[in-house]
Amino acid sequence: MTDFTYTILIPLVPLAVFIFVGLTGHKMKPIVSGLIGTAGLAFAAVLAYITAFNYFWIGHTAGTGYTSIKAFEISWLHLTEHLTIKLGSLIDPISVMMLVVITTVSLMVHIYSIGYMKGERGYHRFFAFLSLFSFSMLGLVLATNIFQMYIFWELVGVSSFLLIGFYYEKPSAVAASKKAFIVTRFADLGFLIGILMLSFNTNTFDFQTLVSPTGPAITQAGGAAFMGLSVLSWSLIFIFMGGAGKSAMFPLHIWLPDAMEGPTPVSALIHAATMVVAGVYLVARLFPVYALGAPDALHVVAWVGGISSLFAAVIACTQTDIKRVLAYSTMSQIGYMMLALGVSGFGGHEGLGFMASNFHLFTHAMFKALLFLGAGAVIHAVHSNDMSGMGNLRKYLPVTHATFLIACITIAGIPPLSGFFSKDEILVAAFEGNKALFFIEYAVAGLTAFYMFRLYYSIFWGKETHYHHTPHEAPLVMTIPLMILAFGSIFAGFLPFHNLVTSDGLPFETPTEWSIAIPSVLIALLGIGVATFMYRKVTGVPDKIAGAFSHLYKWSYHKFYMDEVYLFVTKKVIFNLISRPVAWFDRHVVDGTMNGIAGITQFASVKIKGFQSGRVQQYAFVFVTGAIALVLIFVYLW
Amino acid sequence: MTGTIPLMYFLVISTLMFFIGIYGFLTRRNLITMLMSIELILNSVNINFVAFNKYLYPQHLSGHFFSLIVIAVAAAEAAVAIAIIINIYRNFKSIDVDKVDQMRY
Amino acid sequence: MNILSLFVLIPVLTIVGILFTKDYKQTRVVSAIGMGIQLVLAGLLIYLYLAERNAGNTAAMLFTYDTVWFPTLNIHYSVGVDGISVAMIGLTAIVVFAGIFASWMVTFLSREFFISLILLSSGVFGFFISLDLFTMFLFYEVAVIPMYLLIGIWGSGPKEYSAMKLTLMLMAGSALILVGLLGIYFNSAPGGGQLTWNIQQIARIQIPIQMQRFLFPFTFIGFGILGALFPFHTWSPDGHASAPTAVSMLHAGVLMKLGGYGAFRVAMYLMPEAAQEQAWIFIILTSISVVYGAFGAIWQKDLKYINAYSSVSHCGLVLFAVLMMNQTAMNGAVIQMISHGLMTALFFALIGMIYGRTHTRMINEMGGLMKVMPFLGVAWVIGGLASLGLPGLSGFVAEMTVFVGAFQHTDVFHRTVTILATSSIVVTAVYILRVVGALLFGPIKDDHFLQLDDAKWYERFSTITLIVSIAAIGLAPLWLSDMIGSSLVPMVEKITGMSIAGLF
Amino acid sequence: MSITDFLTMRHEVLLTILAILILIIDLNLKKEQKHYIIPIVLCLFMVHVIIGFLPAEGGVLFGGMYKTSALTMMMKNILNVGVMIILFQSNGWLRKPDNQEKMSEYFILLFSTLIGMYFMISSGDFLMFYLGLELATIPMAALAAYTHHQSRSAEAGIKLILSSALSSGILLFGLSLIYGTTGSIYFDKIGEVFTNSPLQILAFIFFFTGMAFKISLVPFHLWTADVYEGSPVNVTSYFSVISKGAASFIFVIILFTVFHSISYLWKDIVYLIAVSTMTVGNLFAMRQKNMKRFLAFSSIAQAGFILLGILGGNVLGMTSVIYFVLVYIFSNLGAFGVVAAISAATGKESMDDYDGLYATNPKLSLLMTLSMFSLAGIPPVAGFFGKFFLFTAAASGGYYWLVFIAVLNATVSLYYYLLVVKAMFINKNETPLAHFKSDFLTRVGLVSCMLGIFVLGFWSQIYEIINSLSIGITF
Repeated sequence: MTDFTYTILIPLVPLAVFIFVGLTGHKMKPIVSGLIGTAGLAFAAVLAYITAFNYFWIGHTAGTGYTSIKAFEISWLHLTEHLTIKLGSLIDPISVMMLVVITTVSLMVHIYSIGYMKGERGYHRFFAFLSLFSFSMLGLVLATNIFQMYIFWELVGVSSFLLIGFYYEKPSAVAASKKAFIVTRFADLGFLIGILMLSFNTNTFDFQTLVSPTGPAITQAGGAAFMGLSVLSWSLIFIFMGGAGKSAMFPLHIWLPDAMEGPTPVSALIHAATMVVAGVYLVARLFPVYALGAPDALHVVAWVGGISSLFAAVIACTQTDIKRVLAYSTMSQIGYMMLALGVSGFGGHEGLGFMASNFHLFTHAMFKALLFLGAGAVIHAVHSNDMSGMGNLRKYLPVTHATFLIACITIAGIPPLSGFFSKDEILVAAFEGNKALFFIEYAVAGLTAFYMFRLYYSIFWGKETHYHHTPHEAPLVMTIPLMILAFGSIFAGFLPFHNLVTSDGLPFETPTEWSIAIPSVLIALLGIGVATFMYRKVTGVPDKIAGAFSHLYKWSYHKFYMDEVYLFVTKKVIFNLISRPVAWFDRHVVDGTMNGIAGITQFASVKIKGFQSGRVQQYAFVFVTGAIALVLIFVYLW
Repeated sequence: MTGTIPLMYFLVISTLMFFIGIYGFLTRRNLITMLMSIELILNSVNINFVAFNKYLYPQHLSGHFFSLIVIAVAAAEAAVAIAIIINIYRNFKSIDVDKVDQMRY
Repeated sequence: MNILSLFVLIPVLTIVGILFTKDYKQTRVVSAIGMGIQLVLAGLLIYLYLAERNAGNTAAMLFTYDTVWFPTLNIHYSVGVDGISVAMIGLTAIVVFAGIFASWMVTFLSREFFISLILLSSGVFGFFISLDLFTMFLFYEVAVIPMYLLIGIWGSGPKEYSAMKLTLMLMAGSALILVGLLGIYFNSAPGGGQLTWNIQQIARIQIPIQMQRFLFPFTFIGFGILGALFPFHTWSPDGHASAPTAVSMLHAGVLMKLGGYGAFRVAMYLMPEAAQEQAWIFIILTSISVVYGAFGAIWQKDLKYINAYSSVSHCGLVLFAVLMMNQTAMNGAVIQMISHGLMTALFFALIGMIYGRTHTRMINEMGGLMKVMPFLGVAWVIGGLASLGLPGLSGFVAEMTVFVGAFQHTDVFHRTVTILATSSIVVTAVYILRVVGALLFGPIKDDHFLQLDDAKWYERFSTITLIVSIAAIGLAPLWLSDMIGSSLVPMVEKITGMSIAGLF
Repeated sequence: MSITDFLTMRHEVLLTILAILILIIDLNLKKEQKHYIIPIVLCLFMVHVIIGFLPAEGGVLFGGMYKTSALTMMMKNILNVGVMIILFQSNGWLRKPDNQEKMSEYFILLFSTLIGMYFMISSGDFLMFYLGLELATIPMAALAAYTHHQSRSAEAGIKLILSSALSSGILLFGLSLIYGTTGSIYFDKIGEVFTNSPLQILAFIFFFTGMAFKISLVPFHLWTADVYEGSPVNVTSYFSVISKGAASFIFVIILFTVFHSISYLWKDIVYLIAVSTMTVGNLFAMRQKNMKRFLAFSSIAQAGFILLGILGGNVLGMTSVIYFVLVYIFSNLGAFGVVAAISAATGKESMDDYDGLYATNPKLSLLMTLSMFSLAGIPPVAGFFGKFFLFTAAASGGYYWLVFIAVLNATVSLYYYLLVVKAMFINKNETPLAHFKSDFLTRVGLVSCMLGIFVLGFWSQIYEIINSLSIGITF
């Protein structure tokens, strides 16, 4: 067995870069900080590839299953006699797979940003934050125990907060960053409670112990029940709440569209490829517990995923902001992954969904990053997010156009591009798992194809609108990443995932189910066709249709008014109905009482001053009365 | 012959004098009169001492001495008091006790 | 010379030194030197302590020194430290040191200012090293009183009112404490024999239960008032709002910790049975103040009020954890004391610095300060993140330990209040981000902010001292929590009445 | 009389001689030489104080009418020290022109009251006690009316003499009944036979009111404020510390020894009176603006605290009371000393005149602050220890709730003591009192107060000595 201790360097290098650039960045030339950051990430990426290679091929004898290796671990904090928080790195198929994904995309984004962020204030700050994020994300995937995961989970949230709010002088950006942080924080509360319950019942944080089929989680904690569900199910549902928050699952998704306020590379890295799939990773990480210990929790996962994917797809059809369309498509794709996990079983071919989900995670990272970076190139060219203000850009931005098209085809699931394979596996899994969800996914497949090509056409085709300066193709430093990613999204589909990343580590056979694949492809083509018909040339059709389904359109356009609901809850309920009364109560009731006591004392002291009338005879009277009173009390009453 | 008047009588008298004195002290407005009511009180005390001594504890004379001392002290007290009253009269042009209340509350 | 006595001696010497200074420049230098020595000494103490422990010294109290003071009442001057007090001493030294630099520019009656400040700190140090209830109480009051002058003379806003209110409420608290202490003393020898004020000796006997029932509320509430226990916390917002920077730092950072420390070192440790019986009442109160303080903070406009309310919430968490009465939670309580002490000191320091520049503390009048004073801005963000419990900073360690510990109780009541308390982390995030957004981000509201300069060297010094400590605890909490935890074992055993394995 | 007898009652004898000496010297001084009397008296009294400290075991004289012990001698010494300080502090005021020709009267009156207190403290029967009481009271009225051209002074005098006459009348009535029911006026005999028949309860209560008048306990305190305000400052300080102290001493002794048999009864009475005294005293003190009046009410409240020690009813109680009085003498004389110095220099006696005093007279303000803290019972100054031991004594009797009430009252008292501090340090004032330098002797008095305030607390020896002596007298 090869030694993987060096994997701890993969997160530590970006951390070092973050500290270095963060402290000294303002002194160096901007470009230098960019190069340092990129170099650091490149190093991490190389390490990640080495790790993957070692793990999957060198250190592994063919035929046997992949085991999880605890490469490194130190204790960080003792909590109870059983529970100790440890930090370390855990090497197993999914973590290695994630390492590759994160480092690759992150590296691409770093390179891309060198060009994209040129001339921005706080250039070095941007790269420092990117490194911080990479560090947190890598630490998250390498987590050996659920508490380490929670720690880096929080760090990821903060770096996302910092990056969304990068343009901190823009109120909308600040608002978006706050929203993102608070919503995910709320979800993390669930995560934390879940961890508390789980760890209390199993006396361990450690993943290897938790997921082992003979471990305490699966064998013991199932017992005690509350409201019909076992404690284990409850804790897993709570944990999933955290995952849903990070992965923008319905109804905790509202932060994701606003998060697009951040710089586009950030959206590509954090809000498309890596951080938002942390939820999927979390469920995958605990998958055996879900599958064997608490199937009902798994159903929750499945349905949340299914609903989110449909919900997001519908909204995506009507948005006009490029990045928001992509954001909703991200949400919908992650819904796919969740659903795949949700319908999957454990072991062998049962675990098809598990494999499919990770497969899709992988491919999706490629093409969604590509889409975002492409969109970034477009925005970079026309200085606008609004696709209604674009059109006919294909001749100005050839490279971008080409790569973007590839990405669209991929996400639409047209063979032989990677999206087709991963999505096909998911559909198969859904078909075997849950028919209802299966049909939902068919619909989503169609919608996906539709809105992606709606986006594609209205950017690169349609009427030529005049731009205040002629759009120009992005510099090489930006287009090269596009090409690399395009390459990835074309060929990623041919990776033998069913041999590498499976629920129980053992490879199994996945023959392509043409009976399911062909219809899905047809549906996708149908979606593309409709989009072509509606948006390739400028026609009145879209408006007519919009008019026909005016209500649906309006609701979809307003994102089903989710933001308004949240706004009501926070602004009206929390602020006005709780916080304000509390503040008032504190000032006027609690504090009032304290002041009241003082006031009463003062009042009394004024009232009794009459005794000191200055008349000696009254003094004498009081004197005598006092004496008599004492006598009466102590002779008779006492 | 003293046996003919029971102790009770003296006590009643002295108690009456005591409370008359207090009443006078509380009601009279003239400082001199208040002083006189003080004397009443002290004399009631003297009667008590003497009577107790005579009737209950004839073997000692402590009661008698006590009353003598009290008389002496009362004289001294009265002297000082009257001196101050004269001073009051100088300052207030009156010896009405109600006038003497410029310090209060 | 016992090392612990130095902690009281050095401040006194510093005060004497200040008496001979000519102007405010010399004064502040002398104070800085004195408190610097103090800080070094604290570091040395921690080192020596750990060395002793590693050398296998398992005595409950180390560096003890005991001499009889009032023989007839058996009052001793008796000092000694365990892991908890060592940690608190370290905290105090850091905060006082930072406070001296934060008040570098106090020119009006500077000698009097620094004298009172250092007198206060000496009281705090004395409190933490005392093993004798009498001296403990004496130092407690020494620590409380200078507050009046400090707020009344150098404060701002309705300072007379706030100073008087703070002093009187805290004194009312010490009234309760005094009754409790006297009761403990006169029941410290139920089997007959010599009465004693010594905590360790009293801990060995059991105070009659009916007396405990009577005395525990006095003692606990008495200390609780200083620990901002709901509903006796209202001195805190006004007091902090009016106090000068360094005083707010010391008061919220250190003085409020006396409450939590006394609450379990005296009230619960010496009267465990009553604590067991009555805990539920105070658990309710504390969990109220945790959430209540957080919600109260959301609505405030004045930075100092926001921080005061968040202090109410955080200190509420301390008492909450203490009442959970198991080792993990109490460990968390102590860490939370330290972490909150550093955080809130940092906040008050920054508020003072910002106020000194913008001359307003109203968040709705400020904005975009990150652009004009990046150092202070970043420091603020770090403090904020620590306060909302970001991993890698001290707040996270404390909160997680508390929550995990509190979750060890299985009954519905404890579960409910625990989850209630846990929910405060979200509310905290809300008000922290609200402030950060309104204060540092967004466009600049007022043009003359553009001329403002960033932190001076002494301000940076003060700030960095605190930030480094926060990060140090947040990154490597193990030594601290072990140091505290091992000292907690006997106390927890006494309180819970059952012997525990200990973690290590 | 033999030398031992002299040593036994040396305080009384010496002081009497001293008073007569002053009279003679005064007669032989010309008008412009009168002020020589001050140094002479100070030296003589210093000698007297020192002799007072000479060790001597107690004894009994006049067939038990006069008995003294190490404890009572120490009480007298404590009083001596207080008087010494007062004499120092009165220097500045006495040298004023209108006091020129009557300073010796001041000393004579002062000393005669002091003699009265001596006798009162070491009285063995009620006759001696009564004599001492009157001797301690009547000249005091003259002292109160000392500045005879001031109507307030005269008013103070008349109020004092009338009230005290009434109270001593009632006290005497009580004594007569005690005599009637027990057949004796000797303390030890009464102590054996005293029971709680209604008549004796009445007798006791009448006696009690007389004492309560001297210590100015509520509701027998009403004369206090007016008399304190009207009298010259130094006389006021004498009232508030010396005569109150002496009265509390004898009060403790009599309660502990004579009425030991009905302690369960008087403890309840004291409980009642203590609560009312502390509370009412504080409530009145809160609103006062005139410093003397303010201190008058504060001293009433302090008397309430003294009762807590008495409630202990044991050695602890006795010790704590004596110790507290000692501390209280220094703290209160510190405060009065400042008031006296300021009124001697500027004639100002209102709290508002103290605004911004720290700017001009930092030393005085500092002493004032320390005295205020000491009176309020704030560490590290001595007052804290005094109060703490009083509370300890009460708690030793199990009076936890009373202690609680008392400490709350202490908190209220802290409020008005802080008002003075606030006036001096915080309040802004365009025209604060001009800086002045008081004369040497006054400063000696002030400094000694300062020292006492600091030293007494930490120096546990003093407390231990008092304690060791107290064991003798109590049962």
